Amino acid sequence: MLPLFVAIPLGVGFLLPLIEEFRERTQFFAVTVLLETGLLLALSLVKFGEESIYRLGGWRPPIGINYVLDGLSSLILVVISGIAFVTALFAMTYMSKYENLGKFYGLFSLMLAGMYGVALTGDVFNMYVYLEVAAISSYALVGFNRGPEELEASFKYLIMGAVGSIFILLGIAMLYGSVGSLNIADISVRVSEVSDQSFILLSTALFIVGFGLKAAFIPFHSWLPDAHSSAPTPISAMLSGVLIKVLGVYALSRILFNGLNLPNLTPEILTWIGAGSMFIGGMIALGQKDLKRLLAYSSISQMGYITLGLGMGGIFMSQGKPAVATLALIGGVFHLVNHAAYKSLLFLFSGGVERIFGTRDLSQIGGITRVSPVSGATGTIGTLSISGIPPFNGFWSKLVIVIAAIWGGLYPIAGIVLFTSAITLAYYLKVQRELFLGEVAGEITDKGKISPGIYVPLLILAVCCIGLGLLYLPEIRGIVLKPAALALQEGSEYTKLVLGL
Amino acid sequence: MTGMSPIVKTVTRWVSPFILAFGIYIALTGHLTPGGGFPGGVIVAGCFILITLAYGKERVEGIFDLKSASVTDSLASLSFLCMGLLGYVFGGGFLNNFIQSGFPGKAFELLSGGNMPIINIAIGFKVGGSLFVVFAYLALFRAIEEE
Amino acid sequence: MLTYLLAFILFAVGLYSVINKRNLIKIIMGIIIMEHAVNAFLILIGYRLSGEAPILEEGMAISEFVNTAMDPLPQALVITSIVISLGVVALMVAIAVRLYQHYGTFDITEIRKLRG
Amino acid sequence: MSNPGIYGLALLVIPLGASPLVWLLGKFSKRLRNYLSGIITLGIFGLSLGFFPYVQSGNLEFLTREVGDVVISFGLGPFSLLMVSLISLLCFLASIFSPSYLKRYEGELNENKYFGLLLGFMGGMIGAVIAEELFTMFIFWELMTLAAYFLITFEHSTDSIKAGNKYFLMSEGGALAILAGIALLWVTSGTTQLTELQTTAALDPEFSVPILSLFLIGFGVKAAFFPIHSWLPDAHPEAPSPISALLSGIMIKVGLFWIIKIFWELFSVSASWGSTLAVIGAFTILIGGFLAIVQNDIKRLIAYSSISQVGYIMMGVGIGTGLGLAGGIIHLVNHALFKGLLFLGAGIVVYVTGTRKLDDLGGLGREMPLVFGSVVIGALSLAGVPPLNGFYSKWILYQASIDFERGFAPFLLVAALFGSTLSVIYITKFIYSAFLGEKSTEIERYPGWGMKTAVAVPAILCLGLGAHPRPLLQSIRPIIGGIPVFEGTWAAYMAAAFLLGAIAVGAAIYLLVDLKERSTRKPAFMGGENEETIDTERYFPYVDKLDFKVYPSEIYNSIKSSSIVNWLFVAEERNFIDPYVAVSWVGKAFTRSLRWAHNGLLSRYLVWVFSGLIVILWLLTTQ
Repeated sequence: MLPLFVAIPLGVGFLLPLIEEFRERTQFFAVTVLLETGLLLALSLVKFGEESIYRLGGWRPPIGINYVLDGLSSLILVVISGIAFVTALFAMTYMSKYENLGKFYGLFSLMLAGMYGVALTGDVFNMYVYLEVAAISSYALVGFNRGPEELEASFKYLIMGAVGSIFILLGIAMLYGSVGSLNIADISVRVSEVSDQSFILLSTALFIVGFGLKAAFIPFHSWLPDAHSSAPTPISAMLSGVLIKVLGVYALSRILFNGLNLPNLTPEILTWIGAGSMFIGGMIALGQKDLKRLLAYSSISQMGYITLGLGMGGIFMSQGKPAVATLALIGGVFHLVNHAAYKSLLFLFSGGVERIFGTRDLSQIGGITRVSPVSGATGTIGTLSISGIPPFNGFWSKLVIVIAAIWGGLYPIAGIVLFTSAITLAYYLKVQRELFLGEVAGEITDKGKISPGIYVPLLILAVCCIGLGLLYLPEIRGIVLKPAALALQEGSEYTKLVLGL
Repeated sequence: MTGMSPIVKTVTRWVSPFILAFGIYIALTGHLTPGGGFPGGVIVAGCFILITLAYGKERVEGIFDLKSASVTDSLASLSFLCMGLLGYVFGGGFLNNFIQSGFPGKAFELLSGGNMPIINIAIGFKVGGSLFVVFAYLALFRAIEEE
Repeated sequence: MLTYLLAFILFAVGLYSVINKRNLIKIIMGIIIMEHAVNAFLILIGYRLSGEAPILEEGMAISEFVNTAMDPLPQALVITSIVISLGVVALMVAIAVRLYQHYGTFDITEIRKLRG
Repeated sequence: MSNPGIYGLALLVIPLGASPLVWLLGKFSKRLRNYLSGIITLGIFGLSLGFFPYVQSGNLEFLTREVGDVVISFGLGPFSLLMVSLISLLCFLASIFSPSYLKRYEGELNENKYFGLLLGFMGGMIGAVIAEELFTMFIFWELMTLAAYFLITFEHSTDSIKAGNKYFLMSEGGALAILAGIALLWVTSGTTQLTELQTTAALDPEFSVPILSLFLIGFGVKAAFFPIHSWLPDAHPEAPSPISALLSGIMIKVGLFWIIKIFWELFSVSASWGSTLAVIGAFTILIGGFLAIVQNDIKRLIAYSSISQVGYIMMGVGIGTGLGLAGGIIHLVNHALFKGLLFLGAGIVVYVTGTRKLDDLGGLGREMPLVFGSVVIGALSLAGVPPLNGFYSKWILYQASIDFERGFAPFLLVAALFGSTLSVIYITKFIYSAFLGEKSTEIERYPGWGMKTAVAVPAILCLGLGAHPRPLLQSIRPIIGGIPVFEGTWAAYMAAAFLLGAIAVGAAIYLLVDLKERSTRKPAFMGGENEETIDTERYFPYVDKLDFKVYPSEIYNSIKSSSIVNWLFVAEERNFIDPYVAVSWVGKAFTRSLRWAHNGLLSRYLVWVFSGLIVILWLLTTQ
């Protein structure tokens, strides 16, 4: 079953441009992609919680490529499919005025295929290939509108992304040179037997920078605000919602936790990078006037939370505190899921705002709650979630991270997390002040365009934002989040699963 | 773009069939010797690019225009995917060699790779098509600028 | 070791070009050089002194092949990475041409609408 | 009621459940919505009164659920029950006050949302008070903060949004401090349940200072003592008046409630903590009082007065003896009553005239005698005039500070006494300029019965609890463990009788000796400053347009310009003592420099990437 996750979007991705060569059928493309993502969502939900391994081409793992489904990757699959489904639903109405939709949806599907591949594969080089598939599609999608700003953003994203990919490839080369294997599970077995650790450390650094570029950690973040604010809105939602997580944090933690067994100081570096991204991203977001740019900087900040949670988990693992480590990892994974939900919500919401007012400049618009109560309400839910106000979901994951930090004795980290939470609230209150409350400002271009096609996805995600808080409950947490955290924590289990030792 | 000097044209006319044949050969014997779909496809695309450069793009458009190139591109990738899925259906796994399940195949025989030659051909078409598409699009930019 | 150094120097040249050059095309070339440096490095990893190409020839025993041939895996990786870099470079050039149409320049320091 | 615990949960569930119901119901019938919210709040009040007999002997726990490591626990103690009844009483007053008050907005705003949020706010506050587990408390605490934010910004005006944002941000900063404190407490003590904390777990001495200071700051932001008070004078005036009454009347008390609960009920903290609190309280009394004097906005004046009164409560709590706690808690109850009353009164003034500026007001007393009488009772109670309830609690506080055996105890006493004087000064300003003197603004509309009831009820309670404080003393007995011993004598009934007698005699003289005929009505004349000495040109350039104007502000301007306290006013007006402004200034500067660094230059970004790589490499290899 597992290759279907890659095969279906790959097939759709090649089919749609082919059909477009003969006939432009906008609605057909949209419906196809919607069906595709719906099918994948159903598939990932069916597969959820299963632990299995798939040998591609029938070759045994250390030699052949294998796909692994464990707690973490099944969670990631659900996140990708869920966000993709909602985004496709949104794009059906939102993108209908654009041209070349066959290519758009084709690239969208290819990006999906790449992400699924990264999430599933158990082979470092294969991960690189899928990563590039997703990344190249996203480069093209960012510049899809072909305006000067879009192209500029796309070019900068492309150059920085290419540099990141080169680093990753170099890291893979060094890893292969010293370990002699590309299979993540096999690497974890062999890595401790290598006498000269210097190449492994070098490749670790390269991985952190390379995947960090994709994940937009500070100081590798500078492409993100340009790219995410210039892309078409559904793509922004996909990029911020899942792409940076899957290509960046997920891939990095997969290699570092399961493959390299966290070489020395790696978790500390991750933690401090996370803390820095969190704080600095938040501070820059405070000064933004463009709604989407603000959201993009806030993504950097929120990615910091996720990285911080995972890094802290690594620190506690190396200190021999498994219970706290599990909690910290749960916090990171939980925040990943939550951030996917509310950041896509907010990006889709910004698309709605752009539809209503014709601009995203916060200083020119206002009073959306009166113009469109539904988008106002969903947007408010999104902002409250991301600011970490209970009972919305963002609060719970931040709570877990804070408790883990304090429990493990990392008080400065806990302080930074809490302070950043206040900063987050500050810039979203700015959005509230400028956009939600207050008098209606700005020219309302076409209010009628806030059709069900726009606000139904917003409503779905808003419901998710409230409902995902339930993951905090221990029973549900034990089913959904804990396997994901343990997949990272118990590297030997992963090895056992893949190599069948 | 009316093409280049007669020398180039003549050489191209002599050489291009051989290049094409060589590309096809590389793609077909990919499972036996170094090479395979990708180099083969590159060589095939190189042949068409050579013709375009030498004669101008009007000459090539009769054989292999932008549209048919991108159609080839998509169809080839789809057929690659189909091979994978057929392996899934008949061979028990994605990309499994369902035609010839024994391992290893008989060395130095053309019809010994099971589905490998078919996949190589698909890749060859894919690479050839997409490389030509890339070239043609960039040439298109150039044409727009010159106007 | 000298060959590793060669790859490293190549990488540094690409790096210099990417960071220091203003022209979009030169930046793209820098990226290409860096990619090739990495590819060369990958090839060198599989290199074995006085080894043979990893092709099984008629009459060659499997054990002999294993003992003399170089590691073919990096070569397979390199060909894949070349394909990928081909795609990336094609996209880069296309976007650079488009950018030129919009801005009328290849100077990256003048293409700075997005900031802050 | 064999098992009253089940009914206890109703205190929380009914308002929270009714909140969306009322919101939706309002779409069909406004009248039904108003009645329903009135009935629900009144019902909760009645229910809470019914619980008093059950908590006299001890705490009443009615729900504890443990789901893995998540514990949810609710219970009622004597103190929390007192808070619940206060909350529900004030919410009841607000909900009968609001329907006519909202007419001010003439259907421009979503009234259904208002009522829904009101009940949600109430539910949040009740939840935050009756929670017996700190994380549970935190959730409801945040619900309260959130509902209050939407209520403060209800008018959607620029000022209200700004004030609301300031309030929300500061509260959230406080809430994060609380969260850190709770997490630290949980990690060090292993539990967050109040009952367990009370009985078994002692505070880890190593962490007691951080935990307690986090709690003090966190709850202190809500309680609004100096110097983290700055949201209050902005938020209170901008909120709709019934909401101001709720904010000042009880929301800040919820903060105080938790300070009292954590510092005295859970951990009997050392004397130095008490002294710190007492000194903070004393400073808050003085600063709040001084700042209240100079205000020109009715609601802002009352808001600063709230800060000052919070100082009294803090002082009493900080003294920490039985007497001090009793004084603090009784003052808490009293302040809820009279401050609710004053804000509702101010709301009526705003409703009637459409302005909040004291300069523009005057002579409303004759138009609305009932309201005037009620507000005067509230004002006198605030000023601590016997036999009203405010005097009673202040009296106990004076006693407590006399008994306090610390070097700085005289300072506390002086601060409390002086603060009382200040409160007379500022509240006279309010009464005088709004209700006395000549009428200077047109009356747009007259208050309805709901508004009148809402101010009359607390006025009666102020009078009643001042003259007959026994029920209140009874109810706080289990909190502090016995009725406090007075050293000085204050017999409430006797005093009330004497004072009322004196008033009667005075009235008789006034009527019999025919002073009424001989008395002349003079222009405003206050604080010993004559009409002639007033620099009218300076303060009231438009004075000649009105042939007669109230000049009550003159004395206050003199106070304002006196050099001793001048720096305080300047500092407050220029936001020098506002931590919010300081933090946001630093943040803005930092943000600006970061934005400047992102100048769109690709090579600069790439340099960051490579330097990042080098730093990471260095970190990884040097260990």
